[in-house]
Amino acid sequence: SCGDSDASSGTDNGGSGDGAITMGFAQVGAESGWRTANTKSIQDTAKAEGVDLKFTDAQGKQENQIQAIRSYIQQKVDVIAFSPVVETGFDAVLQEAKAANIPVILTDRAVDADPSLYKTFLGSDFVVEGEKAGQWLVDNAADADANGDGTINVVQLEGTTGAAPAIDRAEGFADKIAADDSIEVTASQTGDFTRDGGKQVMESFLQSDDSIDVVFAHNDDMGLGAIEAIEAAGLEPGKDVKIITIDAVKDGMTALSEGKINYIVECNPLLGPQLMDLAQKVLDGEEVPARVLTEESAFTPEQAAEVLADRQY
Amino acid sequence: MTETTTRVQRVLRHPLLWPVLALVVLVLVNVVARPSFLDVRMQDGHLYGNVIDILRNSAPVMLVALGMTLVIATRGIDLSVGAIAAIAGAVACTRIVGAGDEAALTTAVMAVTYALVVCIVLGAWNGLLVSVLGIQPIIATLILMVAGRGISMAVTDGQITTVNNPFFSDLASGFVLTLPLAFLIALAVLAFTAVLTRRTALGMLIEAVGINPEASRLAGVRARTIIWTVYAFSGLCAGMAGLVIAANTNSVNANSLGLWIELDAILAVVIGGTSLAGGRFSLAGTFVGAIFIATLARTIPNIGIPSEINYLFKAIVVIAVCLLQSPRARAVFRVRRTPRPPAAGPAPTAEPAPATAGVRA
Amino acid sequence: MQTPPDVVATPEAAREPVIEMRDISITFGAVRALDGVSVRLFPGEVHALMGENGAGKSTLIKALTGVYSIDSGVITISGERHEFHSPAASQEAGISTVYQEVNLVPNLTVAENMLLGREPRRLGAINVREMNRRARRTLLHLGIDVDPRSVLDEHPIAVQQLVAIARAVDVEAKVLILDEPTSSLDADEVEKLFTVMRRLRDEGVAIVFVSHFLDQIYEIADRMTILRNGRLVEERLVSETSQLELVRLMIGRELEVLDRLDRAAPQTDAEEGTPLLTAVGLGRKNTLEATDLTLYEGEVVGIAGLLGSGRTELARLLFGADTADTGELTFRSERRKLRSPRHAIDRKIAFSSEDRKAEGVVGDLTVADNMLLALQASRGWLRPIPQATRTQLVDDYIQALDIRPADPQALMRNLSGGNQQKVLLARWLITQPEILILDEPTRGIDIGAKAQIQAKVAELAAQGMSVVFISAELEEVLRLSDRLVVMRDRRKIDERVNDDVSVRDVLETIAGEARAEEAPHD
Amino acid sequence: MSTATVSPASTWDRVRTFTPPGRYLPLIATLALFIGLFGVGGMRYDGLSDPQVLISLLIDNAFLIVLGVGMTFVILTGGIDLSVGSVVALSTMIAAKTLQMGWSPYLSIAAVLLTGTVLGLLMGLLIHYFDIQPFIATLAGLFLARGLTYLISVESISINDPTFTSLAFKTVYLGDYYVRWTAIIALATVAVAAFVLARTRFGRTVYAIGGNESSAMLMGLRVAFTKVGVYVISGFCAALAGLLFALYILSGNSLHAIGMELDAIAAVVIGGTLLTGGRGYVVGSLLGVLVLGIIKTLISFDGTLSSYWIRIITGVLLLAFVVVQRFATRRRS
Ligand SMILES: Nc1ncnc2c1ncn2[C@@H]1O[C@H](COP(=O)(O)OP(=O)(O)OP(=O)(O)O)[C@@H](O)[C@H]1O
Ligand SMILES: Nc1ncnc2c1ncn2[C@@H]1O[C@H](COP(=O)(O)OP(=O)(O)OP(=O)(O)O)[C@@H](O)[C@H]1O
Ligand SMILES: [Mg+2]
Ligand SMILES: [Mg+2]
Repeated sequence: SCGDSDASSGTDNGGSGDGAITMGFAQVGAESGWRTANTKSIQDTAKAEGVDLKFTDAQGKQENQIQAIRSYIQQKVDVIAFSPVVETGFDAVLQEAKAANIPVILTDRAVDADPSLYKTFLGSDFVVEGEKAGQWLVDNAADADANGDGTINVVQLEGTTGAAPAIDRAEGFADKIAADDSIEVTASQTGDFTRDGGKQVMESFLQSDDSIDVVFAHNDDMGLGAIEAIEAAGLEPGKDVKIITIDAVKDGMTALSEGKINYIVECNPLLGPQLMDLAQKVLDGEEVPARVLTEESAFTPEQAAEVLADRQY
Repeated sequence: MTETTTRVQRVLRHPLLWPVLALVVLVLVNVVARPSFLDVRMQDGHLYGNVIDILRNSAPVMLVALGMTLVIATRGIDLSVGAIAAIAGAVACTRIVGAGDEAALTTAVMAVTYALVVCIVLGAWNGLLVSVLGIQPIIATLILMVAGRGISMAVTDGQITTVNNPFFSDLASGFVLTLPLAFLIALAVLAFTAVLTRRTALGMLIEAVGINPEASRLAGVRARTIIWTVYAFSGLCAGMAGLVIAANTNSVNANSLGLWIELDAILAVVIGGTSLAGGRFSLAGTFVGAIFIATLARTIPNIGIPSEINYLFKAIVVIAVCLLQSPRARAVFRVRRTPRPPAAGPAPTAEPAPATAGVRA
Repeated sequence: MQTPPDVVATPEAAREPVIEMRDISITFGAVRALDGVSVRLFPGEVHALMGENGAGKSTLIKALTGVYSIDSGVITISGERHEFHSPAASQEAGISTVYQEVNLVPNLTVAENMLLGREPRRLGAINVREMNRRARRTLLHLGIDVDPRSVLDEHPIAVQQLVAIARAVDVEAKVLILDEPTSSLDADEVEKLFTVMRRLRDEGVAIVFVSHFLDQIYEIADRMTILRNGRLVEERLVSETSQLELVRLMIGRELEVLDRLDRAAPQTDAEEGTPLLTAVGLGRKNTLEATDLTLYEGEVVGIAGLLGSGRTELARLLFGADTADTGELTFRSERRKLRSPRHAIDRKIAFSSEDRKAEGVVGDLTVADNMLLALQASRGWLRPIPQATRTQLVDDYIQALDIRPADPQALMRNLSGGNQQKVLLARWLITQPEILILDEPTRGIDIGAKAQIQAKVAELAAQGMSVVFISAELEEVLRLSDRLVVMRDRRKIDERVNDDVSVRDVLETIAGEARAEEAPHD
Repeated sequence: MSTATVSPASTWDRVRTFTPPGRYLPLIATLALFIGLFGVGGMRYDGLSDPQVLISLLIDNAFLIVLGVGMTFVILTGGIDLSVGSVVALSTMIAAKTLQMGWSPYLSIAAVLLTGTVLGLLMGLLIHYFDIQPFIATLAGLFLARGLTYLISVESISINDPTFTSLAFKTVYLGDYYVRWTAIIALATVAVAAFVLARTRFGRTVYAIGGNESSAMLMGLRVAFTKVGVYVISGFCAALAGLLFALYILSGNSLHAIGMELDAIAAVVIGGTLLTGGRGYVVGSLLGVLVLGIIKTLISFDGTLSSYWIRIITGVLLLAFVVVQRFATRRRS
């Protein structure tokens, strides 16, 4: 549905020529299992393909990321890649990179800057992820009404307030469920993307409302926390309360295959191969699309059981 | 001056009055928003309800805050508790996962013991930096705050490690005598600490060191040993908190476990009436403070405050509680024409003893 | 007893007082610190506030200068009703005050401390050069030899006290208040201070002076107001009151201890006794040159010397408060290095510091805890003192030293200066030391209590304790000690058995030594 | 003790026997260590010895330097200000939002500075007049400022105003090297603060309060004014730092600057200022910021460390620095 690409990818580059590519990669941080898998994928692929990777962990701070990018420029790397901490505010440093003739590739998250400042953006679309989740709920509305009172009461476990995935996933989800009047988000609260947060918020929701039909969690971890809370309340997750999450990390997939989660929208962290490939293309002067979507799907319990064995993360 | 008036006066002057009052008000707010808030019922052989959740969820902050109370009493501060908690969780979980029989009781016991020993060592390390090398507590513990997260990530290799051990899980979710085990653990540590400090002379010596280190040294108090012990104890408490948090979700996320718990703990300590300037401390106050923090956390989803207003709400509550607690503020707000209370003169003098110590030592 | 001031007919009654305080009352919780006290201050007069420890002198002063707000009463200044709400306000109105505890900031230089808040400025910026020059001039004027650029906490408490005085007298003030300024000064310094006070008095300044040295009061004061237990006893002219009468007014009864005082302490021939501690070549860079000293069982060794002569440093080395660079200590027959006070306490040595605020008082603890601190520390935390023993010990010493308020649960910081000193003394007596080192133990102690303490020291020595007694008051040292050590310029210059040594003798020894080394360096 | 003052020594004698006063020792030690760190890094990684790296350090940390300045005032009085990170975020948000609404950039700047200052004032009043511990009052400030940021907008807003962007990119060339205006503003702030602390009554009162607050009060100093004043200054500096940060990243975002207060406090303390108050210099805080910055730079030049090693190494470098600094300054007596 997405990936309306095709803005031409600008000029060529200084290039390295001597074979080994030096890539500077500024990661957001290591805030989740998803992110570590992402980092690992990039580091492993770089090693396998002989790319000299300069890696920095910005620990969630944009200023650290900017400083890291600036140091890559000073070190004259061949290509810079980074997952922006936030969408805005990278114009200045991207301009410096451009002036130094170093191509930039964005991964995972987009930036809100002049598209000519970077070559391409590789990553998933958070809004689409939310939409997929919402669509599934609309499609399965009949089953979802666990207590059969005619309305489907959804509680939402949001990600970190202000974070792009949280905002976009909520937006996509809301868009889709608007189609069905019986579906209503009755409570929504941040669980900070963590299991502990998800559990505590869910506990409270369960105490104050006994007509919850569906939980929509912005990531697997909060969903897993919610499962624990639901079990502690003496209910059966996946049956008494339906659960939809996003990410498809291994623990989530396991729960899904056990029927504790009902639906997971995948958000693939294994960007390494695609990134290295793009980098090579960019350095070779090939055209690359301005927007490269990661290959992602969504899983039901049955599908999860099938793919679980060879999930890498 | 009848018997009753003096008793009322005594209650009014009791240091715990205001924290308790704040807690009561907060609970009332919740009850008004949702009348079923205080309902407790039996379920699966244990109690179930908001109150029970609050007690259980208060355990980690309470544990950390107990250690923090003693550290603060010696004029210190421990920023590394969150990182130590993460290390404890990481060590225990990787041990359990790596053990032969993942679900065995001995596995859980060994893992927990191992993790706690590590935490004591880390706490002692903080104590070493503060008491022997004389590095300022905030910086000494900042080092472990930064590096500790890295260590815990190194232990788990950055992955969220999930464990399947019912005994470990019981640390957070288990019930004993229908009450949450986590809360009982915190209560036990509270009792232990109270006995340790108030039944022996330790509490008084800690306070003396916190109020006037140089005078205490000259009176023969082993300030170094005391400071060292207190940090090690704080490490131990943080470790227990980390285990409870990890057990709560049967997993450890090295990056987020115990993040910012130091602020919550310090807040709990201060709400409980212990001054950050060191000296006199109140464990009972810390207990109330921790319950307060947990209740506050529950209040937000309970009365349905939107995520983007969470902080604003917290700010207002914190300011309100502190104003309630400050005698000066109460005096200002009280509609009486009496001039300033005499205490408005020289504030309790935190003497310049450290400076003197610096020159003389 | 409660004589209203108006009844006291004085020839000056016609004169207008600069400050009049009427029926001032202040309560702290349950303690009535001041109860309807009235005081008048006349220009060009030194007015002494007299009273025992805890009588309310310092509180009265703080009520005047706006540190405490009064519960009831009226303050008039130059005929107008007025109440200050902060020390800053009183200062602006021309009241310059030296409070009882040295209230300066330790981290700034001497010059800054003297001129804080009124630094000379040029183009809006503080003129440091001018500031130092002004400070140096004032110090020189007072005969204080201190580098104005040095940081305050490098100096012993006595020097700090002088700096505080210098700060106060440096301003053009209508009223100068000195709360026990002389408590750790030696005779020389006191004389210099009096010279300045006289000059200011002659210029028409009203001076309030608090001191527990009756001699000083009789030397400098014109009028006095006597307080007892927070109440006004009487206003008197000094010239019309005998010392004995004054003491009776202050204490409210005849003071029999005073007589005992003159019966000098029993002289023991201690040299015969067992040496408890022998120091050979004890010294520390920049603070004390190598010194030999032997302490025998059952004797009082007085250490005499002028301000900064190294007495405190010697005491600190004997106690391990500072570590010695050179020298050896032998306890009975065991040769040991003292690495911390703790070591010394384990060897039954006790040391009461001259700087009670920084090195003695643990303000936020109760009187009881303060008293028991050293004993508890030496027992270790695992062995708390049993409740019964605690109560017993504390009550005994509160009574023996007449500590007021006699409430073991009172907070230490709320005690008057003199009472704090008594608690600290009790702290060490409770440990039952073999060697007791007292550095200015009578600092700020009232005359009755001083006599008590001196008697106590003599008694302890008689029981076999070895006491090192340091005091700025030479008479006191001479009266008590069996043996006398004289120090000058950070070294021992003389040691002799105290057989009727007089103050003159000691001063001559010190001066003679000075003459002897007139020519050489320094 | 009766000897008169020492006769004035000859100039040569004074030069010959010159030893820096003890109180400057921490500063000197910090500087020496910083240079050492930079030197070692320069030998290990090429490109790092480039003076531009040093200048970039100033550019990249301009906002932190300004924060450190404000924090120094507060810490010198024995207080602490936890709110600064949130105030930075709030400032970026106010700037971004007002510009988006079409305000004049100058009005927007004024609004930011005013907000920060007022927040500082409120915290100062709470602390002094209501006797609330600085840690708690400013923690409430932290929540409040962050809360206000969320209230303005949860999503990030970019800044496209031409005045802002031109200010952000304005550079001054010094030969081959360039420096941004933001860095110059930061250095100017340090200079002004150093002057205020050393040479004004306000500044000396700040030290006096840190030395002993009740003494300062009894000495008749303007304790209330000064104590509230330092929080006002800190609030103002946080707002100014927020502006610099907004220029640095040209956006407003509610997730900016989380935990930045710890960086600021760490910088101040590493710079030799005592947390108990009364001792320290703003120049030390500048050095502290540079030390933190050079540690980060060293790590990104290395580039081979994984996420967790980065944290561990940061901790170890910090430790090494603090311990060496401690020993260097302890030697004096
Ligand atoms: N802040 C306070 N809180 C409670 N009690 C106080 C406080 N300040 C003083 N007091 C009490 O008031 C009484 C008078 O104390 P004050 O300091 O005025 O005595 P003083 O005459 O100066 O004695 P000294 O000669 O020992 O200095 C004492 O009993 C003291 O304990
Ligand atoms: N901590 C210190 N650092 C540097 N010099 C010191 C220190 N303490 C004392 N001195 C110096 O050592 C000398 C001896 O001081 P000490 O306090 O022992 O004198 P004292 O004879 O006890 O005089 P006082 O009457 O002031 O108590 C003084 O010149 C003093 O300035
Ligand atoms: Mg007094
Ligand atoms: Mg002395």
